[in-house]
Amino acid sequence: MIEEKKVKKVFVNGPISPVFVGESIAKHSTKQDIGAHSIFLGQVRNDIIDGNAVLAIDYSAYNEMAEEKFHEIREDAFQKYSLTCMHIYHSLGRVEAGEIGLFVFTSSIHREDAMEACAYIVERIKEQAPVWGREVFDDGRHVWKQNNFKETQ
Amino acid sequence: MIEEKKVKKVFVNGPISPVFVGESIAKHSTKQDIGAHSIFLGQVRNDIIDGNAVLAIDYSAYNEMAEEKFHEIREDAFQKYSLTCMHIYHSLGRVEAGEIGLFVFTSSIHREDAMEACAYIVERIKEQAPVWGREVFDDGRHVWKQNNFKETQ
Amino acid sequence: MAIKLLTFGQITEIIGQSESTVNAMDSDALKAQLIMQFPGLKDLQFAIAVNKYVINENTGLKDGDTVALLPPFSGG
Amino acid sequence: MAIKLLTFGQITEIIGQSESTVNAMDSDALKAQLIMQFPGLKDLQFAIAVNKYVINENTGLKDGDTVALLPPFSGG
Repeated sequence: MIEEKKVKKVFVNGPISPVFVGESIAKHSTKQDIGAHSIFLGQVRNDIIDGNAVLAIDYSAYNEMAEEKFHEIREDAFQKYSLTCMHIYHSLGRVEAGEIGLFVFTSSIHREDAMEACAYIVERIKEQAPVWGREVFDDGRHVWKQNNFKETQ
Repeated sequence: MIEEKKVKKVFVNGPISPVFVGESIAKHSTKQDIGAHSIFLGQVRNDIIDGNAVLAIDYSAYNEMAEEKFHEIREDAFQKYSLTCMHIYHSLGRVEAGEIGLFVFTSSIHREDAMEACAYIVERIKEQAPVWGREVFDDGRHVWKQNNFKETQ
Repeated sequence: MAIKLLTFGQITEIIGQSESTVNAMDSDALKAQLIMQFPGLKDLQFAIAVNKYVINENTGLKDGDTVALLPPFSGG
Repeated sequence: MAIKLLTFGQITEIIGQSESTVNAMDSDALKAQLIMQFPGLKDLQFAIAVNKYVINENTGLKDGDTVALLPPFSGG
């Protein structure tokens, strides 16, 4: 039960708004030992597959397992890198082309930690988080996306 | 003269606001071939040096040379990485502890390019941009900052 | 041996429901039985999680376990 | 040989002005002459840019050139 309480909420319904990203950055101005922020944003591409354009990605997840996996990734990143702050947000549901579905935000005293941790977290999510994206086409059909990833850790 | 026109404005007076970062992100929602954004933000730390806390950094630059150097870094990054977009903003003048003085923003189809280019640009700026930060202390004294950097090509 | 079976993504489309109750001694038996029932699964790559942990070898199942069939991830 | 001399950061504090006109045949002569005039420069590390390009060896100067003394950078 105590374990459960430590799990930070990662999933948000629908796209992550640029305004939310700006607000998240602003909240860190009081943490004056931070020297560097690194941010990764995953944006939905309107890829053309077999002549049809992707309109949106509809994300679904194995929520209980994903929340535990995000927690594990978070703990591992704090262990590996000297970080002041870390935030991970992932969309569920429909995210239109041009909208943002992943927001990883790391902060540290010196820039190397924030930048390396951010890349590490993104790779771990792509490789290990039980999340699926259904690419919806303009002709109504869909395909299930499949990630490419480098092996991490 | 034509050369000069291509030089994008990098310097901004005073801190870079989180709202501006959010607005910059929002502008990319129409570029639907983008799959990944990488952002680096340099925030002023309230370091304690010899018992006195840094209140702010006052940035100055050799403007004409810096603008040319930023242009060169931009061209080199576009050459080395497959990027859709790149934006660099650097503060001049006073930036308080907790405020942002550097904003590097790269976008690409696949995540590796945006992330690697962002780190590359940050290193080049720290190493090669003729910009100086005067750390102002709470007791009125100041020291001139000096960057640590890895050698980049 | 009532096992809770969860499926996701493309696998749900093949099986027709995302949650069901099945009986099986171990994960290999469950997989074989599902492929028999839903031949479409045969050509799909998927991982199996037992109680939220991905397993890499045959694993015994007991009453109340939750088994999830996980097609290749595509988050992020 | 009127050379425009620009200084920055800590060097401006030592020299007392950020822009001035000086006379020198080449960059080594200019440097020697400035260190003589402003002994505080001796202990400072700085690079020299001629017409916005950092030089790594002694460089001849001509009328109208701009020479900048650049203390270690600390942008970003």
